[in-house]
Amino acid sequence: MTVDTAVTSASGTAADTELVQLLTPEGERVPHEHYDTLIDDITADEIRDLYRDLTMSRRIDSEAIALQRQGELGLWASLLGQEAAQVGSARALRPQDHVFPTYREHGVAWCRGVDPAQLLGLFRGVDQGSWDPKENNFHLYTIVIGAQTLHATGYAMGVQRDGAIGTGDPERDAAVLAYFGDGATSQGDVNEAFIWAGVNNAPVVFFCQNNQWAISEPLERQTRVPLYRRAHGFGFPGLRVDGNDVLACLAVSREALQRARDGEGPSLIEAFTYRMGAHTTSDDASRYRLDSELESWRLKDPVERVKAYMTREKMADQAFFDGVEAEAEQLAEHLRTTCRSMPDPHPTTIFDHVYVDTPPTLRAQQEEMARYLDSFVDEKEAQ
Amino acid sequence: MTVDTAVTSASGTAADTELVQLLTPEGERVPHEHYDTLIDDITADEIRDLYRDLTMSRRIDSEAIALQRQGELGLWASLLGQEAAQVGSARALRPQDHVFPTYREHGVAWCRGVDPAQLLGLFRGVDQGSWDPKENNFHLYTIVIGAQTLHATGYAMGVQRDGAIGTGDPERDAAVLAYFGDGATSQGDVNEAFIWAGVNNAPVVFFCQNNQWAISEPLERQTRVPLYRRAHGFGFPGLRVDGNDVLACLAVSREALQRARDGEGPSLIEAFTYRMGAHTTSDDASRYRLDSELESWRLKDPVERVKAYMTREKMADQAFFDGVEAEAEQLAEHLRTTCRSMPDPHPTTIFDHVYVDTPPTLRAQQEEMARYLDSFVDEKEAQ
Amino acid sequence: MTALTIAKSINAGLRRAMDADAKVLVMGEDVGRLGGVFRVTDGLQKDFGEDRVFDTPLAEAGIIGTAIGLALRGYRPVCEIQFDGFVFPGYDQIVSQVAKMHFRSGGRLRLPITIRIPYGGGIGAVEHHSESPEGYFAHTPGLKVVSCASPADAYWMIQQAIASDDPIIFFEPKRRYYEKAEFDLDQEPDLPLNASRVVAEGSDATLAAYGPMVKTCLEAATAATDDGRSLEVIDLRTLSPLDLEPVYASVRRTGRLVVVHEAQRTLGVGTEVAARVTEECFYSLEAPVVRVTGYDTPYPPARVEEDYLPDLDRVLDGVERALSY
Amino acid sequence: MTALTIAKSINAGLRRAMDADAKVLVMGEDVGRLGGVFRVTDGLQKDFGEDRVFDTPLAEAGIIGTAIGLALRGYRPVCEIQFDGFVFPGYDQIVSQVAKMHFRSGGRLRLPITIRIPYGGGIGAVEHHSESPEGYFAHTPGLKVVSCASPADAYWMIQQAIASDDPIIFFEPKRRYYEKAEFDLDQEPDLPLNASRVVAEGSDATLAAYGPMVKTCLEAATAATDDGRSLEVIDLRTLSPLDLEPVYASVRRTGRLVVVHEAQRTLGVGTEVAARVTEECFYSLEAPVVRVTGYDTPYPPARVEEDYLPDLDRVLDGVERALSY
Ligand SMILES: Cc1ncc(C[n+]2csc(CCOP(=O)(O)OP(=O)(O)O)c2C)c(N)n1
Ligand SMILES: Cc1ncc(C[n+]2csc(CCOP(=O)(O)OP(=O)(O)O)c2C)c(N)n1
Ligand SMILES: [Mg+2]
Ligand SMILES: [Mg+2]
Repeated sequence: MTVDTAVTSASGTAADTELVQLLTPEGERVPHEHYDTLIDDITADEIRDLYRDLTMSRRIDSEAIALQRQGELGLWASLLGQEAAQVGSARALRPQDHVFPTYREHGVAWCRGVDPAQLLGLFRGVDQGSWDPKENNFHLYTIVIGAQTLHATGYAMGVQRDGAIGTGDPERDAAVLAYFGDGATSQGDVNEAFIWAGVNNAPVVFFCQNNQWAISEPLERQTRVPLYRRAHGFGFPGLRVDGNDVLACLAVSREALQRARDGEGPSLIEAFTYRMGAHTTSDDASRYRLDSELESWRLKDPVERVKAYMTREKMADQAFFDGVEAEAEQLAEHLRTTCRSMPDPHPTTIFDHVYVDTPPTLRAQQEEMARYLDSFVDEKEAQ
Repeated sequence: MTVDTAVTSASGTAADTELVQLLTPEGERVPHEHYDTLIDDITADEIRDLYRDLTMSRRIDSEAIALQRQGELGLWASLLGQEAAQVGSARALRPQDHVFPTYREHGVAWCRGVDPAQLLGLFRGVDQGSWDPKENNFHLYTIVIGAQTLHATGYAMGVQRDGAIGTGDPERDAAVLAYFGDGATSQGDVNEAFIWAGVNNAPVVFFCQNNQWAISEPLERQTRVPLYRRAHGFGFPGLRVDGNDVLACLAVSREALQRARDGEGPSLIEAFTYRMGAHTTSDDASRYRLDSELESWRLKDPVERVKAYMTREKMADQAFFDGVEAEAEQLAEHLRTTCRSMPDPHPTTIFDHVYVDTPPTLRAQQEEMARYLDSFVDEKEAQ
Repeated sequence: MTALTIAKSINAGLRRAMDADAKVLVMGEDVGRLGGVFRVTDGLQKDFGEDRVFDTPLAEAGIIGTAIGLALRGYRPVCEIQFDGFVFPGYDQIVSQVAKMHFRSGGRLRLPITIRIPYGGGIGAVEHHSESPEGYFAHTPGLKVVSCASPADAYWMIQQAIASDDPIIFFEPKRRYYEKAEFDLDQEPDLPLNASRVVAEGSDATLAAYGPMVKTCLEAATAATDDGRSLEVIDLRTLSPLDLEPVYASVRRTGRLVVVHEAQRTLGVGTEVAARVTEECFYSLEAPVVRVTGYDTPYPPARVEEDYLPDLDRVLDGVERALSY
Repeated sequence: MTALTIAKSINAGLRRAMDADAKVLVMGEDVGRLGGVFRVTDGLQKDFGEDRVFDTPLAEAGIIGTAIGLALRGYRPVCEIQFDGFVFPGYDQIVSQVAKMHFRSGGRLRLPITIRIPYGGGIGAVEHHSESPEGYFAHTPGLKVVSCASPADAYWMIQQAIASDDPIIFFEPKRRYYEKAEFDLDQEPDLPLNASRVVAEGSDATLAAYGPMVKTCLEAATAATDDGRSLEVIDLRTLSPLDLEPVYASVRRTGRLVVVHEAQRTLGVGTEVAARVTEECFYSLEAPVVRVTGYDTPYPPARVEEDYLPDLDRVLDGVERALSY
């Protein structure tokens, strides 16, 4: 067969894979003919804000891990290493855009204005997502891998039907941003989302955080060619960006989201990044990956590189960094106190929202449970 | 976004879509630097055999339609127009290769040596596939769209594990051929099959008969870019062939199957063809498509073009054509008599093959049914 | 009064729902120009446009998954699954997303989605085209599952389903699509969506059925009068939640219940009916609840389906077993 | 005698099956180097190689679908579904292909596939990680569904499942994975795969359970002796086909049955048990069969799961209800 012989490496090689990068791991700003234009309005203030977002995201994460260790949370899925991918893409959003996250987008939640303490309930086991998705246009976490990409696409089809694309009104035109991981690209649902988006030219941006691992499975178990290429076969553009470079993530996301808002259809962004921690607090990554890999990615740290950049460019002094640190500490304190004071739900509340219109048979079960629980109180009182 | 802007037509244009063709609709042999080498061993005898296969396939089809009209079959899915795609690909197979068809591959079944009368049972409603898939390495028909592509891929992974690829032994090395339609490409299963095949470099050839329609839905409802391109994003080659050109289908299938047998992995062939009939005998295509479209495809008839070629090249005379016609008539007669004499299964046989090891509870239901049926006999006898 | 078939009644109901609420969408395979393989959506695309009535790519997970997104955006999608046996590729989206989104969100999100499924056998079809998968949905908390049995119910229930803020799995008795009856299109329905109904009164035994088997049971009841048997027939209409009060009341009088469905017996909806009726009417029951159902095999080839499916005789046989226990 | 946990017993059983038959494969997400998230496949890839124990791409339809192909080629795949709630993307391949291939082929094709599913709650997990979907499979003709409750059964049943020429859905009680017991690895099992077993004898009432609830019922039986109650406990082991002869025999003596499972009540496996026992033991039953189960809600957040799940007290409460009916 003569056509496009397969590249047999999922990471690709320098020759065939353009990685959009605007900030080197050392914090040097690399010029880019095209993408520079997408961020040339960014002020030093905004760079500082990005740094703050990155730091706060990381602090949310480390505090949650600590809370898990202390037994306050049952589980936590760490975003460590993926801060730039999340903050860069999320800061490209407008308020009217809608986000469909996985279970790891704590940094995106932060940028959307969700109180990070609200993220904890799900991991503590007191709820399954306590924030109002409509308040910040940030949907609930989705745990079934890939399912949310179809929801995002359908939502985008709704945006289309509402006439909220291509009007040129910056406060009206809306895009949808769907997050998912490298592992998720293997799910039928995700590929069907690509198909629906392509066929309908839906205003959705697929943002794949390729953190190189799906629990213990390296990228090679999901694909033998770079993931961003998947898009072309479905009829829309795809590209790979340095997922540890917040500026590059911001630039490519701005472009893709604007494309969507303008009615030009979907795109796929593969943010090439790394899961620095274990899959979740239940996982033991030492069973399947080498420390050396982690070490090499430590040198590409997404927060450090912005700090280096800012220092190099004299955008911030120690007082600024200390200020952010102090703010992060405050946030951590907020998380600790809020988390510890989260009450367990009353058992009979599990019947309240199975349906909007609760059937009598289910009410009867609720009463059955209530009577049963009361019988212990009675017993106790009797003693 | 700068990368690969989408082509927004599912059919593609001449410029961007190479269609492999070796025989024009008028029956002229067009030379092709590469693909000629794949069929240069074909003798006039073999061309005559291909013509015979095409004619027999068409005759099976027309007879089955007639049997359906007479009430002997409940349904029939016509292959009319797709004979070349089926015969060309199937004749590229070796005996040890394995085929996973949809419900329309009657021409492939013919080429594999399945008695065409055996295809009728399913459509008559007396069985769900009565041939032995192991006998001719031709799996049962699969009705759930796309499901068989995963079976094919798994089977190919088994071939790999058996060491039956890449040995160079032409009687040992085996490939798997999976058929599916244009509509099927939207199913998650088919895309997962692409992923598994890519990741495992499995010896499977995906043969998509793009007949332009999925029941009433034109290709544009499944994709906005040519389907063969899908393969590249999954890391293997894909190409489009003139699906009404038996020689071209043979050539590209030979190459792809040999690639698989050699251990070089999967490929996707998009056979660009046309469903000349309704979706099935239950369908009324006049509700959704124009006669003019059908007319334009009639000029590309896959059987006529081989006949024209043979006549032009003096490979066959009228006696030959009459002979094939007579043989086809005999086959039709065989179909008619076999079909009409196919007995209904005895009702209690439905319990026999639910399990290899039938549980007593199910045997009890079988006895319950038998007793119940007997009660009518008793009643009758009592009268 | 208008005489309509069940298929046409659903069409009319869809039409009325779309007229009443611009957020109602119809989506699925071949629902557009073709009007669906059973023509239930006939003419809707022409009248309401391609934005509101649209052919989707061929994938059921995609249909349900994008309907969820549309619902989250404020639409009320009506999804057609072409045949019963093809709902399973969309099953994950139904049981893990559609059924749970309201619960997951603590009541904040609603998914007013109607999933229409033509179901059941008796039409001489090939594999996967004659199944009765309602049990798989009735076992799933968060879904409401209904089935209509008459043109009037078809007309009203589809509108009630679309108006419901809970997701509804709407099972349509495909072999009864072309049965016709007169009813008044404007007379408001006498029952809410999730309620069962006595469709024939009787005193010797109770028959409970839904969808395609309601007619079979009514015929059985008529036939039984020849033998001097008076059978009460209840159309369950709602399979989840079940509304068994009318069944309890009936069984307390008759002492005998035969529950009838096409689906396989084990863990079919009739099993739940049997268990609950036994719990509620233990001392009234003169015999165990009899289940007259499909057998525990895959749906068989068409030429034996008449023996697989309950028919008038098998229903009466069940009644005899209940009466002679 | 060796003391092993349930998890280690399954591991040992897999190992023995792989030793005995080179066609046995282990496949799924993270089953290779990681040894599965519960370490049930720990060390197998190291010992049997990457061709026989392999990590698949992340998609359950793909896992089941390719396992079908491998089985058609002569292999005996053992698929791991990582958690109960993630089986649904593979559901279509299971119910429409795995369950029906043998039937479809008129007995010519066999699919000796074992699908392992760690299931059930009580481990404080997030959504989709604590469900009990066995009812969805027990309702499906063509599948055999089993669940083990002890290390010895875990060890033998997994081997019997792999040796079976019928597809087996193998439910593993994940919250009991680390419970240990002594047994003799070489003593042949006393029961075939699809058989239930009396695990404690008693005379006042019968408890029927499976998987994680067997232990709960045994504890309840022990606790009940304090009140002078003698409870018989039956481990069903096989959920489809059900083997209820031991239950019938027991109920004929005790007159009372409490069936216990974690899954939601409506159309849970206990419903079928209740219906059949009522059919078979109508005149022996002193009270309707009591179902002590999860409620008809989605599985709730972890901090309330103890109230959702049947525990010793709820089982005893069920027994009281049966006895005082
Ligand atoms: C359908 C489904 N199957 C399996 C799982 C279990 N699981 C949770 S996370 C995960 C890996 C996901 O990998 P990836 O998509 O790369 O996202 P990441 O966790 O790396 O962010 C798996 C297999 C699941 N949640 N859903
Ligand atoms: C999962 C599933 N959904 C729906 C159907 C109903 N159906 C049968 S054939 C068909 C169209 C298939 O189109 P395509 O894949 O192009 O194959 P063709 O019939 O054109 O050969 C549909 C929707 C099905 N068989 N399976
Ligand atoms: Mg990942
Ligand atoms: Mg087609």
